[in-house]
Amino acid sequence: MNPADSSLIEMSVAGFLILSIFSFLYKDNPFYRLAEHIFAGLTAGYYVGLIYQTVIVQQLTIPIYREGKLELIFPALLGILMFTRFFDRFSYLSRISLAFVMGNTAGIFLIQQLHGLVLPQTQATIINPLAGSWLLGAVPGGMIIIAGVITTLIYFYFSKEHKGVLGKTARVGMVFIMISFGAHFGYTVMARLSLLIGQVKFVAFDWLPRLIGVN
Amino acid sequence: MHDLLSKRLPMMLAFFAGMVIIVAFFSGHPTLTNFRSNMQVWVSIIGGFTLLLGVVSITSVNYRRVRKLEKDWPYKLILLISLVVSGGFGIFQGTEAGTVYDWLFQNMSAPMMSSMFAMLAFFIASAAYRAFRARTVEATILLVVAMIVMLGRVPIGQVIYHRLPEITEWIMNYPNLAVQRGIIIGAALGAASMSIRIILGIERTYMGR
Amino acid sequence: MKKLLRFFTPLFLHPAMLCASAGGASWFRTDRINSLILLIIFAAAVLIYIRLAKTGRPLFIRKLSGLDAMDDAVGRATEMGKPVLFIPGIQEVSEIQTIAGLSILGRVASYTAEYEAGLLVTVQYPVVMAAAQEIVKDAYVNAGKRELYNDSMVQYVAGSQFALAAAVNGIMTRIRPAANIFMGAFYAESLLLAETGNLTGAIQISGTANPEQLPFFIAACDFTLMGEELYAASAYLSGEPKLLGSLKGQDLLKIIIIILILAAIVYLMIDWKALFILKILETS
Amino acid sequence: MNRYRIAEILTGIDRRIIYLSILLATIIPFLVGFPQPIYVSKESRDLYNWVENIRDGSTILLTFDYYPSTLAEVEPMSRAAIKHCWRKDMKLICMTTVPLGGPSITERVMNDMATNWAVEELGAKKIYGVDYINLGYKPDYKAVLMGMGTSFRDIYPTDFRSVPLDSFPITKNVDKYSDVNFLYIISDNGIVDEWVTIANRQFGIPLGAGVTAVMAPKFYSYLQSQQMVGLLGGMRGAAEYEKLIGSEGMATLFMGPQSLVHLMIIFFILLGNTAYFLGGRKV
Repeated sequence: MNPADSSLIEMSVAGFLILSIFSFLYKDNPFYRLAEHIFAGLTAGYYVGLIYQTVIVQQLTIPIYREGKLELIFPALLGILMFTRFFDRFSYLSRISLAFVMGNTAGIFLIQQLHGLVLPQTQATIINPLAGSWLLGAVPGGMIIIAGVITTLIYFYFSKEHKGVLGKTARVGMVFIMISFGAHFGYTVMARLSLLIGQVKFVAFDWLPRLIGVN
Repeated sequence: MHDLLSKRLPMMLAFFAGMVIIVAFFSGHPTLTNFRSNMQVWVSIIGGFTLLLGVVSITSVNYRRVRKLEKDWPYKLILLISLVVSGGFGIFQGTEAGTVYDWLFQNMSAPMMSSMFAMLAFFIASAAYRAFRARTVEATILLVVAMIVMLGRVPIGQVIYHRLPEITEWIMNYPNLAVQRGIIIGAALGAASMSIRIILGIERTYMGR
Repeated sequence: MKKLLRFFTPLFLHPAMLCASAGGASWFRTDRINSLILLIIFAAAVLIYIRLAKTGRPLFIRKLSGLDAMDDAVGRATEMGKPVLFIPGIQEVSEIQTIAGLSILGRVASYTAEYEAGLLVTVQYPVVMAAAQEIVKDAYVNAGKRELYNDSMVQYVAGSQFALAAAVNGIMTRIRPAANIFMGAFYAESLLLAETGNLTGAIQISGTANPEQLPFFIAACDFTLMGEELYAASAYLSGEPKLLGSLKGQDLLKIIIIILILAAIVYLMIDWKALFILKILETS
Repeated sequence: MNRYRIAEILTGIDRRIIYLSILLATIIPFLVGFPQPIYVSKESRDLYNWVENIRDGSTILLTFDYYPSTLAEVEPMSRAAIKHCWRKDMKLICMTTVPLGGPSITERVMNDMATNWAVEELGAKKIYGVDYINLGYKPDYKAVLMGMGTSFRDIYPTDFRSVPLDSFPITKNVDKYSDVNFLYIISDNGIVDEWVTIANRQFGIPLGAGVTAVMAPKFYSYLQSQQMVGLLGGMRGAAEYEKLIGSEGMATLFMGPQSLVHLMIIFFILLGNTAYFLGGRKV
């Protein structure tokens, strides 16, 4: 939202809905439920408008009429076939389109994972363990990376009981994993708080002052 | 016939589509990559219709509730009205900036969606107090690192101890990186094996069987 | 029709032309041969293990500590006379994590049937509800405790993510389950569920493959199955060949990768000019 | 009063008191101001330098891959990125892979920057179709990313306003990844993985990303493997970028409250654990 551009009415609509959502913090109440249902309705409506314009108009009507790409009628039919799942008797027909999409997705996915992740990530781990950052003393960064990757992989290795050397390695992996999850935790907290700050700023410093005429 | 349409044809299509991608990738010949590109247009169009499935089911569920005047029906009615208004303007007036559709989104949907997630900040605060306990060695390491990172990534951390940002950066770039990489490789293998099963028709859970 | 033919021609042409010009640069990208080799090795590993699992060959998978904890939790619930609460995530049944969660539910249900402890399952989608009822019923029938089962053990809590969390929190504070088990796809509500569960003093066991939620579960629950462990647990419990086989195939690849990394590093340390090793893995 | 009693009192604090203290912690720094020295991390600087070294007037693919739920975190990144690119007179091809809100957010941010910021800072409006374009959304992001490798026009026959791409100067000679110089991803979800593994790995286009803090830890792995040239993590990353381009905006302003609420959360974790240990490690 860019408050400078919005009228007071627009801001008030937004502000009222924001407060209605936040009222859930006190407890479940009619305002929250109202906002929740408006939201669900608008979301579904958003999809309707979006799909109509971007798919029906832009991907089907325009190419078919202007460029004569008649073959595009087939994906449209396959798309409509998806709706057979609402009719028990014919629902099996939706599998045809679904399988086509899933096959395509699986093909892309497979290449993505092996070519785009496994190979380059493995390659990037082959580094000189003695080079790299000596920051924080003692152990160079390269060694940390190699040890961390390998022990994590071992932790998620399920074909052997975690005993003996394997168990010790997995234990080290566990420590590494917890460090990383700690970082994740800190980052997630940071993210949620940022969003709150954004909303609070809008309500308390953009909308309310204008509503009561201070600004 | 039923067996052909419900089982064999879908499996053949999944195999065909998956193989097109794989073969085009390893070949790189323009004929194949163009064919692959055309196929993506098809998939994208089908994908559009799939998004509408959810809309159809939400409409029918709520319509039934309103018609039977079930508990809370006024809310469901409001839901349906919001849907029709937003969708109707989107179809007849368009979706670009300046339309009613856009107005509804910018001033109603967007602030509400932002608030849903902003609410989590309060929940995190309350959980921080009640649930995040150093009950095991693992949880202790996690919490200590989390606190270092939380301080290291805001300006005040730098004021408290000037090397905190560097320490945080080190944690992110070495131990964190290593673990994320291990997880990425493991998850990639899992996803790849799933993809192989789908292409070969071993995995058919997505078809609802 | 002509257009349609043009669309499909490459398919029919392709195998013949590939053979005709095998080795020609235009029909095969030699720079991607490393990916092809990886793909072949991996596909072979997965398929062979699935075949082995189908023939009934026992494939070993280590037992995960979270699973033992689940047995203890049910035992404790029996002693306390309080039920066990189970949530198979908040996703549809098409999500793999939900499927994994449901197969773990089968195990939990057979324990609660055996020990005659109470069981309560809350779900967000009708299809998941039907599946969960089926699974729980099966478990009770197999344990010879058909009379203890009823459909209301699985409750359908509709609505949005936060509405579900609010409803489940209500259930938790009212009936105070002895154990809460969260297995499946969880999102932002993980925090709310785990916090309330913690407050009611339940033993909490969780598992999800959504990495951003894992830290919250780890901090607030007694045991957590992290990422792949969730899938491993479901393969272990369901014993389905395709899951077991895939897991073993993935494990084999992990070992190959570890060995490759270590060997390459050692070789590079001996001879720093041997950078061709990195070239072999170069992707384009 | 024994320690169990203290623990009991501490655990009995109502959650609404906690909510209120968090609310105050977000408001107060806005009123009183807060120290904010910003330390610029290497990953942000790398991204900045990479963009800085691209030839002026190049074409950049800029994505708006985020939902309205994370606007506060990522919109400052989009704005900072646009400022940086337009100062170098770059052409921006904008798109989104997010159905719910993506195209509308793109419209709003781009139009606002083109008409308001560009006039103030650069002295002239940026023109739609010449300096920037909004391609909008198309379903099935995997298919979209893959298809765009061969032809943008196959996937996007028109822009978001249903006008054919050929009628715009900006897209006249641009039809695949290799026609653009850089891929600037601003995202709040896992789509970054797809950009990395499809656009970068299979089609060789260099890429940098601004992501929410929730996603950021994962992507450090792509930095070291050089699958990504730089990374902005969350509001903090946005603030760093604002500092680098010398234009302090929303993100920098928000660093004050961010500092104070972090302190609050840490305080609560410590207090909760004190109660836990005083109470004999029982809940």
